Amino acid sequence: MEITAETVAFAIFAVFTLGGALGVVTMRNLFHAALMLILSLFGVAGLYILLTAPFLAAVQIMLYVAAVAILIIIAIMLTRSLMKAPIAANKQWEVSALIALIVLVSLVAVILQVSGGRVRSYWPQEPVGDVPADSITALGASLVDPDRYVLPFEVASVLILAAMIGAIVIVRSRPTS
Amino acid sequence: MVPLWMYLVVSAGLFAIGVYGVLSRRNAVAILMGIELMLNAVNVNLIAFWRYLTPMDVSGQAFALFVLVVAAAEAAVGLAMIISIYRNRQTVIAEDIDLLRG
Amino acid sequence: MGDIITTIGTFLTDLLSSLGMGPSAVEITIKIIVAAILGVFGIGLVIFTVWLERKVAGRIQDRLGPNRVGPYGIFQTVADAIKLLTKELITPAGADKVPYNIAPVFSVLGVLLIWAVVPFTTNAIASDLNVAVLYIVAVGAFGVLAVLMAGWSSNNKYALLGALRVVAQTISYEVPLVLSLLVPVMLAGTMSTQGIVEAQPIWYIVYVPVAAFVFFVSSLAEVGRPPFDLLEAESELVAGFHIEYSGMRFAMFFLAEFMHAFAISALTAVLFLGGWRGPWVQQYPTLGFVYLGIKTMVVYFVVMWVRCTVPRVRIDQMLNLNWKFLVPLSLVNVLMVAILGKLPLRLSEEQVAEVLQNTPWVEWAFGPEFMAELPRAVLFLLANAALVIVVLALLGVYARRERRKVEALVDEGEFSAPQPAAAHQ
Amino acid sequence: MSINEWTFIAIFLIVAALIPVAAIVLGALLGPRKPNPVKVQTYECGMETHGDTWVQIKAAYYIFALVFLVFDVEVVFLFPWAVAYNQLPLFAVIEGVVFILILAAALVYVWQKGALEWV
Repeated sequence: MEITAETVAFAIFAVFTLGGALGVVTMRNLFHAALMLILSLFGVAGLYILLTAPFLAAVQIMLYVAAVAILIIIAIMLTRSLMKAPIAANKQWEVSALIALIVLVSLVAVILQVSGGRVRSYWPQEPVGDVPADSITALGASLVDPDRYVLPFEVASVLILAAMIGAIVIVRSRPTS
Repeated sequence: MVPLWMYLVVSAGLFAIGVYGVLSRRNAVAILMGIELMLNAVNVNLIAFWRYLTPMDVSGQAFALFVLVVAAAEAAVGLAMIISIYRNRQTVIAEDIDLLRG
Repeated sequence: MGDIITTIGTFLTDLLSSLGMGPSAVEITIKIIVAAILGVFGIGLVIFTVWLERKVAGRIQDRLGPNRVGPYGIFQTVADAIKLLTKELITPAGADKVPYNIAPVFSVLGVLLIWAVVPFTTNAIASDLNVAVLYIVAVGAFGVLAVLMAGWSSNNKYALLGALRVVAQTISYEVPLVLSLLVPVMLAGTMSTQGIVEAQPIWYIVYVPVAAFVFFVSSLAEVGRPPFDLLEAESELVAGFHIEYSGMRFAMFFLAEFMHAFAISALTAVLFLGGWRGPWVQQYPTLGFVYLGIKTMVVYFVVMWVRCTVPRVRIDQMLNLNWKFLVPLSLVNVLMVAILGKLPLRLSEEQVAEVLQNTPWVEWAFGPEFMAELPRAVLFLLANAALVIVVLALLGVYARRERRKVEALVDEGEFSAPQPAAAHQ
Repeated sequence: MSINEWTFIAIFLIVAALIPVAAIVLGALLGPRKPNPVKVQTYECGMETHGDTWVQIKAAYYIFALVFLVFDVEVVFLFPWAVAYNQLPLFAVIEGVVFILILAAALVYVWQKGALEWV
């Protein structure tokens, strides 16, 4: 495979994504872990752009970096987690690493179809076609199309409303003791 | 373009790292961050398959959007529970939260 | 003819090709040059706007403003910049070095990136993204991140609390901001800023003045400009989240704020005031720069005017204004636009031709698109006026009730004067 | 829509980051560098700093972030709807209106519960 601007960009974003993720699970300082999470999610947004899904990339940054990450950082400060967790990993971290490794190996094995010691990738090298220019319009139309996603669309709205009500009730409840 | 399997490998790596984070971290907030990583790995997969196999349709993007909503709802409620537990028990270490063990 | 952008573009392409570059290398080089120009333009502008702001504020408050360095004190900002350059960069003890150093860079980055999607004229936009409106919201995340990192890494209680309050303010006001951004997107049917400008034969401020107002106010709050600068309140408080920053690092936060104020003026001009639109701009695209510049300066003048006249709000008032006024208002506004927009009011070509026959000067002055959109614009304007009247009536009822509450308390002898709600922590 | 538009954003991102970095580096080169223990002390209005920096903050911050998250998620759905708005049939627009009304219900709930009060 020749080196093009796109492969370089892919490599950079993949390093951001995976490096950030490694930071999230290993950093002892939770604030740093949250910043690493943001780096990782930013890398994922970059991958979306390479996959010609700029709408999702913008949403990724707007939702994850600006909303979920801030929620997590505020929760870290509210629970004063920084002082309370001198050790990052628990006693079973070796077992966890093993399980994660097994997951990784089996997923990669499925993706690359290792059979008889021979790597054979049957995934397409090139996409079957281009993304239509009006893909966002089509997405918007399909969200409210009765034959497509109108039910998930409304249910998603109710779900997030229920989640918010639940979260507010939980946070505002006074300590029992 | 970059071949599809590369995206899948990155996503598998992200998922495995998320699994490790969920299983090994002591702090409940950190466990939640691991779950976010796993959900993102799923989204990368959805978008990559959509781009390479059915770019004319919008289903991949729509599914990724719905995953985002669920991830946001999960983070909201999960963090609220962690905050509530912290107020009651003064801890966010997952092993110490053993109320149900009696 | 008369098109600066094409001329320069061709000139640069020829020049670079003659140096022996391949076509893709030429393209990348031009992109780098454009990026450098935009970046320097964005920052260089601040040197001017800071001077302008001090001058205008001085005049409004019956002072002279800067008048020592250069004619009319125009080099005052340059002198300030040189002073800041030679200041020591103090890193406080116990600072978390990496986030502490990244924060000022991010705060500039988040604002500078907005300029990439501002259309300057018919053919001059650095990057015509089809998700430009969401992109503008997304790059704002850099600013929030910068504040959090600065507040956290300074190892200072005030910085941390200040940062959290700034975050609370920014994310709160992002809600009406994004909801009011929906309105031009709905009217234009695209998220591209260039597309939104092209869809405005009649400026959107005529269609949806309420959305323009909500956008402007919530943008002011996003930037943290007076009257929403309660978190750094330079005349009363220490500086909030950037208290531990000095020299050029502090200057970057300062720079970002002024750049942001100007950028939101430009965005208001683009989204609601027709951007580069004006007479003869199709024939002479260069005029677009002038029109956009004038409109931006008008909005920026309003920003300065508000700064000099409106008193600073308290944090509870700031949040109430957002959640109990701007958010409901923008929700109602989006609903109204969604329903009204479906009425079949656009004139057909025959109807337009008929009207234009009687009044040829309209076509000469505004073009046929203007005529076709006119009934829709008038209806939207009337609906907005009705909305404003209802809102003002509701506000009047609310204000009377609040006043009676305070009067009742005073009568009972509870307070000698209206008591401000405690907002300390 | 093309990758090309985003190439510029990538380049601009790098250039826009380099400008403040250059300014700060220049400032570091031109300015003096004489730290001493008193100078680098945390400035908390002249008092000796006392206790941890990570003081207990109140849960109101979390609630505001939560409400913001909810609105952000819903707006993300509304943007593609708004882009498609001009081509949508009336029924589809009403779907969107219902969606916005659910959003309004969220606002009414938090307002009624007093979760938006800053005290």
